[in-house]
Amino acid sequence: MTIIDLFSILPVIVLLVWALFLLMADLWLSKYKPGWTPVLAVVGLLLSLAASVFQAGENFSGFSGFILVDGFSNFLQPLFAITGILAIGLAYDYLKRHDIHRGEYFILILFSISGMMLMSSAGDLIMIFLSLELLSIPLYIMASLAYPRLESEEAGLKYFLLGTFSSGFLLFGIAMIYGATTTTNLLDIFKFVGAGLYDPTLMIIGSVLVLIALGFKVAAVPFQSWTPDVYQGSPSPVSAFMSVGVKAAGFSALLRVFSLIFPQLAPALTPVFWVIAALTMIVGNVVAISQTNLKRMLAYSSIAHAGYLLMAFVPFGDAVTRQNSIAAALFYLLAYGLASLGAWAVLIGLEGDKYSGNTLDDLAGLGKKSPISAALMTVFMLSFTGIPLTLGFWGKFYLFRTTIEGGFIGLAIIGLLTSLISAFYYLRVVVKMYFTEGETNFHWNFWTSAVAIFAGLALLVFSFVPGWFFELAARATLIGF
Amino acid sequence: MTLNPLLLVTFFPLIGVLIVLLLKPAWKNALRWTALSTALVTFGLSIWMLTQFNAASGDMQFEFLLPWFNLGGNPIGVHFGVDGISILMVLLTTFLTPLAILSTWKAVAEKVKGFMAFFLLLEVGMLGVFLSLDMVLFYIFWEFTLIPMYFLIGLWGGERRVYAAVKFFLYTFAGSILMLAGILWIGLQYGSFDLSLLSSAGLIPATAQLWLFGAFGLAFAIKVPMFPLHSWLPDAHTEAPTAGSVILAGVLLKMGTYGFLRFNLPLFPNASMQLAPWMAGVAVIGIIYGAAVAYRQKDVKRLVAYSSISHLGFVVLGIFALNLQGIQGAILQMVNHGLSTGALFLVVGLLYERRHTRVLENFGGLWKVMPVMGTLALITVLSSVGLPGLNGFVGEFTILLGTFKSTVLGSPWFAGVATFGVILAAVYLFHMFQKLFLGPVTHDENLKLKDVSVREILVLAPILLLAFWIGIYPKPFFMLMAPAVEKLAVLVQNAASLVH
Amino acid sequence: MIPIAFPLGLAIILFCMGIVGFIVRKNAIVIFMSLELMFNAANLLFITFANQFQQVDGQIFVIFIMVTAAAEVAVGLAMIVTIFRGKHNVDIDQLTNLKG
Amino acid sequence: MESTQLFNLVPWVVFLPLIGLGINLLVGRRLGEVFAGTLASLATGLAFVVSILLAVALTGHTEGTTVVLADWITIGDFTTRWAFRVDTLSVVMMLVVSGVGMLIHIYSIGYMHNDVRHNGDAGRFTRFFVFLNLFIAAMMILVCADNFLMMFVGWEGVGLCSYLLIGFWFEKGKDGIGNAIAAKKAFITNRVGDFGLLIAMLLIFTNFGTLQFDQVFSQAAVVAAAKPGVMLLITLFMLLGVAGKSAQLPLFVWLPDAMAGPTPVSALIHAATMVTAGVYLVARSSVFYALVPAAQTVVTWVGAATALFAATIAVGQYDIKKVLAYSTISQLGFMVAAVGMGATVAGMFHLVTHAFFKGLLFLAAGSVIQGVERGMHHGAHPDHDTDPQDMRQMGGLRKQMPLTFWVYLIGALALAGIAPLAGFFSKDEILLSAWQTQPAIFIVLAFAAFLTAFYMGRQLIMVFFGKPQTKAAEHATESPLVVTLPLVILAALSVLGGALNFPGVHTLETWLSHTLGEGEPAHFNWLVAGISLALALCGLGIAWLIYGRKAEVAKVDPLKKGLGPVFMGMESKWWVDEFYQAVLLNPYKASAQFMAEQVDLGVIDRIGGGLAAGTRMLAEGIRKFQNGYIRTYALWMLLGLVVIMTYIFFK
Repeated sequence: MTIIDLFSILPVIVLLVWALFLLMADLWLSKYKPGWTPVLAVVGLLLSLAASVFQAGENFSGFSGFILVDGFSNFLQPLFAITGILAIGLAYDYLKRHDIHRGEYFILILFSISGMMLMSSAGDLIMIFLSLELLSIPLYIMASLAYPRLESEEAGLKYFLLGTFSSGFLLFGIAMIYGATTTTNLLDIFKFVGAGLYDPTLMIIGSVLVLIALGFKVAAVPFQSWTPDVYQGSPSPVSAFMSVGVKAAGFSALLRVFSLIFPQLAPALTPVFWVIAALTMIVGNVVAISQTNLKRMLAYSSIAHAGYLLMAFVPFGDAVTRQNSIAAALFYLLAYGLASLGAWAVLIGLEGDKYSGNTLDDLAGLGKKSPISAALMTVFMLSFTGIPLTLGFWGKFYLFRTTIEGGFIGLAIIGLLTSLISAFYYLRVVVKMYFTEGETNFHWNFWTSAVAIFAGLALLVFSFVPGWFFELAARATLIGF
Repeated sequence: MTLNPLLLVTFFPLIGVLIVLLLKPAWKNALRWTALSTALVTFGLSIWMLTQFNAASGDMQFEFLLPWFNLGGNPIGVHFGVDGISILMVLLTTFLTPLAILSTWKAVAEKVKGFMAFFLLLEVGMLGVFLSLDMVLFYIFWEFTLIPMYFLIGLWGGERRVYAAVKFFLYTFAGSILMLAGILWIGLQYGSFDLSLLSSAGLIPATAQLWLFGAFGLAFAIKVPMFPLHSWLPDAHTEAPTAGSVILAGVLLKMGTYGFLRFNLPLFPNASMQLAPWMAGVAVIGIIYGAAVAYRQKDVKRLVAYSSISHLGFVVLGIFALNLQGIQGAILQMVNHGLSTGALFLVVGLLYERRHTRVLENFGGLWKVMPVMGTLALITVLSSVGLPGLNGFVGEFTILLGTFKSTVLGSPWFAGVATFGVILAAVYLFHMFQKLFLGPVTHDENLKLKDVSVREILVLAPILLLAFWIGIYPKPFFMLMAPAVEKLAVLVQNAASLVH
Repeated sequence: MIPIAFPLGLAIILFCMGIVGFIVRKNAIVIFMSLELMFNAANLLFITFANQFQQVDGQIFVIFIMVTAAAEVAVGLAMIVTIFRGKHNVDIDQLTNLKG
Repeated sequence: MESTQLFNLVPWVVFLPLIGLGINLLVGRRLGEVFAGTLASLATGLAFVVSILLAVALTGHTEGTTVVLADWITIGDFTTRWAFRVDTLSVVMMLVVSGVGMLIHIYSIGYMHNDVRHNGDAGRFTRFFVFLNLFIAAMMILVCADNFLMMFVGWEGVGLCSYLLIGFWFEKGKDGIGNAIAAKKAFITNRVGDFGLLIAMLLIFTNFGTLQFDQVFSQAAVVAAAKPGVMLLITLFMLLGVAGKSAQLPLFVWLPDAMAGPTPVSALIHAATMVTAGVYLVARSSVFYALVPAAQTVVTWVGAATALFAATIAVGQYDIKKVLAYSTISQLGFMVAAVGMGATVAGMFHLVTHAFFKGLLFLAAGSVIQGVERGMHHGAHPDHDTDPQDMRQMGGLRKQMPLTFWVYLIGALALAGIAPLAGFFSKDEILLSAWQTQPAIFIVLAFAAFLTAFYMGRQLIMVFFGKPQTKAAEHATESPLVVTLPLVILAALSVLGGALNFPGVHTLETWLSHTLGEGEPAHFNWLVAGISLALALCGLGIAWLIYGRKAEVAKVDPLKKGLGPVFMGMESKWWVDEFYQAVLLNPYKASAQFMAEQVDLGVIDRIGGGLAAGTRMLAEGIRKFQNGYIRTYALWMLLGLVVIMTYIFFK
């Protein structure tokens, strides 16, 4: 184990060390200075953010190929760190109000994020499995953080059981691939597959199993069923964190794994991805219009956006488009993440004590009560819909462009039509906020609002200079491909 | 570098928006005056631009090109330019906006701040649509106009405003997403989104042209709106506040017909040639259908809305005659419709302000009560009916002329049936005028209605004067657009010949 | 040296048993065991291949997996306990408040 | 050469009335009735002077000229301009329009003074003169345009004025809305005609490449040789326009209702000038018709048929103005028949004389009506149940209103065609050319002429002879000078009008020939003249026998016994309006209703909502699978796995 190896996981090390330290410190802090835990957690995230920025531009592998540091991980790791910070910002007030202000939350976030970071730079299937567990297990706990509230516990257990179920698939799939190629190292697999030294049957079975497991994480139809229930049951900040972090992590794994499996299996897998993407977009958007609970609605919308992201995989087959589709996916993740966190932030502000007030009707009159947050919510909804002058528009623009570039106009059309459906329920939010009278009890809190404002401004301002992010996403190449 | 007039005209309203946002909501008059003066200055700027404009050339002028960013090898640029076609649309926009704002003085009593802000934003969006030469930029402005209009209808509209607003948004969005697909496809195929590079003859293969025509055409057809995609229009018009209806009818609908001129004709000339008879056919159906349906409306605003469908049928018909008379007539008719229908909505708005109803049956005999109003309304109706000597006739006649002799359509029947629509126009418009202003005063509330005030005359007079001008001496307008239209026609002809 | 097919088949059978158990049983604890079954099927697979390829990595992975499995069990049992406190049973079919 | 300088005055025949109406529009209301009336009359009078000057100039330069004012529309190969054609034909029309127009303006000062008070809105006085001047301007544009499109401006312009003036008392009439409806009817019926004219213009442009009269007519022969079918179409569509404006079959229905307008309007627009526009159009484009015999025949028959048809209806009317209205239609039929037969000059001649005596008759009728109205207001408690226009409630007025009676008599006799009044000569020329060309037409027209004499006699007797039928009629009084003076002048013209084209002299003939080309003057034929005179006399005679001898007019018209159902038809206008109502209007209304409700709201408007509902149902369907059971979710995952696997291995 050399210094290079340690450097390769610097951000993760920083985070984990910090988390462990905080875990102990919290024993004391939680009694005397409960306010400090989150602050310290943020500090830790900032440190690891700095570390990951410090890594920027590097391209090397560590731990004999277990860890890959490349543009891809350099793009995602800061994203995760920032997500973590925002998630803490969201939780701070919420947990107090529901007096579930438990220090574990912040520490668990750190652990989970370190898992995500590892995931983004995993160079080995086992690494992927381990990081997946590392990011999931804390989430299981956070989902049921609000015990003894039954919904929360139910959400936690559902998430846990189904999650473990899916990681069973993942594991079995990895084993199959291992059997097929005599290795679990991604680059080696790529080599062998490229050279044809592998057992196709085992390979395809294995990759499909892996696909299912990761599809579960990103909530792709028909593996999405857990999403609405868990998002609704978990405390809102946790759902927010999941809707962004887990999705991003899942996609990072998908991109890594399938960029090496595809070249050989494209003819077999492209139609599968085509159908999954189409189904995900359709189901997500269609069911969302019949939701009255905002948390569920956002859950379904997150499913829908997973569908859009999956579109990027369909043209994965040809090497020319691949770079674009990776970049498009990452860019879309960015736009989606910001909008999603923002929307959840407004929702958290809306959610009264005793977990009430997260239905559509509770939005009525927000436009009057708190114009700024209503305006921000509008921005998020428009960005979700993909209306110009929001980052969401460029996200869709790039994504559809990639899909059409790959020659899948049909899928692109489906995507566009479903985004028309999505316009329907996103607009309904705006309608509720502005066009219907009502008395909302909106809890204005600095940290929550800060998150919303940050996200909103980012979505608006960056939409005028999207070029910079396109560059960034385009530079996020995968090592070895 | 010197400041580009197009940027100035397009984005000047933003300054007004900023000021409006800084003012207190309570200072209603300050807000109104800010918005009005901003709109007026914008109008002045556009006039100044007109003076700089070289009417002799059909090329884009004052072009402004600033590379924005690169997307997978596609440069996307901030590309503005104006030619004889778009300059008229710009002038129409900048001309109607201040009048519309002036008309809201009493009508919009609360939430003035938001109203004015949205209104000026809307103006920016519309001007952007007419001036941008980069397809992506165009799409951005195109979609952007939805948002302010959505709020204008939804926040200041009538009883069913929410329904109308959402319907308006979804219908237009439905059309434009397919256009987006088309734009992306073109960009990928030809490595550029820039119109000036793309609209060279015979670039796009004829087969691809067909479905691209469809993708773009659907977006524009919904916006125009052409039969049978029109059902958003009556609701939007009916529920929108007066000023909103004025801009909606006056300018927003023109975005559709303008789109046909700016995109479908130059980019997909063969498809245009091939589909022209179909488009013309639908347009003619629209003319008759709109007229017939308008005749049976009980709500004045709905009546005028359907009349728009009929009138814009003429415009589309003229465009797809694909000859000079047809297209020039169509462009002039776009302006005419903007003026006369805008004026009609203003008149209806004035009645609504006084009487708070739009049902025909509640009026009658108003000419006796408010003579000046009656006269103004009469002139408006006449210009909309297409009475010679007023603007409507010049447009309609030239369109019919072009359609009649069009070799592309190849049949006089289109023009024949369309001409029949002229009769029906008289039927529903005089029906409306009679229900509103003639006959005895049947409702006592109507007896004490006040005649138009000076401000209201100030709103209507400019439009009507312009209507007379165009009717009697349209030459300057035709001369303004002629070179550009000739260029367009030549381009279409060449492309067709290139392939065959 | 037994042919590879046997352990492979066994692993697959175990895995399927795990899946079926997960789907048909209602007691959370039993579902747990089915999950363990799935995991261990994978372990078996790893060992088999490692053995076949004469590699050591496969067997190392098994250790990793066992560790994580243990961690999961810890978390899972904790959850079940909290739920049991509330409902005095561990019948997962009663956890259906969230749906639609 | 100063006489050619005069030609440049021609735009003023339009501008002067426009200036007049402008001033009246702005200040007329404030400066009072006298000012407004005189100003308007002055404007028209000056236009008349200009017309005379033009006529003078023409004597020197009979070829006339074209005064170009400005370009109008120029697109590609299409170009039209605002240009005034000064030639013998247009000047004749100008003289008639401005001359008769001026008289009627003057008359209106007096007439409207009473009228606005009788209808209870004195403020509307000025508006009347504004409209009247507008009409003069539009009519002038119509007659002196040098191209079809500019003529169309006047063509629809006069239509608008007639709309405005028919609906002048828009709150009066049947159920208070009657006048407005009549106005709308007039405009829309005219629009139907204009539709024909529009199509004709489109055809002309596509085949001639221009709309300018001289250029078009110079090519006419060539085109006619090349595409006879086109020429036929052009002429027939044009005829539709003529039928609309000149109230010929089948579009005459609007003219009787147009009597809702104040009487001067009926005189000026609906008798003297506007309705003759159609005749003018055919005369103007006589070149076309000369080239298309088929079209000529159609035109002739339309004219003749209208002449007879309208005459029969006129016999059955009781409203003094309605009788005159139908008589106008009938006389227009004569003119159209004439121009159809190629006897353009005869048509124009009759047009002029008709302008004189029919204008006179209407004005006189107006004087009668107001006389009766004054009678109604007479005494302690004025009666309102008398209808001042119903001839059955008049009678014996010759004592109360002697002057009006005499001028009315002259007009009636002129119309009946009694020598040597104007009507005799003009009508005789028409009958003569019919006699020479188509005997069948001659018979029809002759019978129409007979009926004309009959119903005029009937009217004279019912109105002026016998005993007063009502108090109002008893107390009717003569009208003031401002009203009677124009009557006298017109009466004089009706007497002397024949001189215009006196047999053997043919002033008008030669005058018009400069524009219409040489035609051999019809030689006076004693036989024809005798027949027509005889018909006229016995028409009057029979009228006297039926109506005159009885002391008081029977409440039931004596003809009813004689003719029975036929008279019923005459009385109820042969149910033409009802027919159109049933065949055109109601079906259109119904289908429009159907489209508005069933099609638009029922189908098209539902599409969007239907899609939305469908999606919603789909959503509800999918939600069922989200039933909250962990096992179900796992099952879905498994299902996904199975499907994918099967696809991959069995594809």
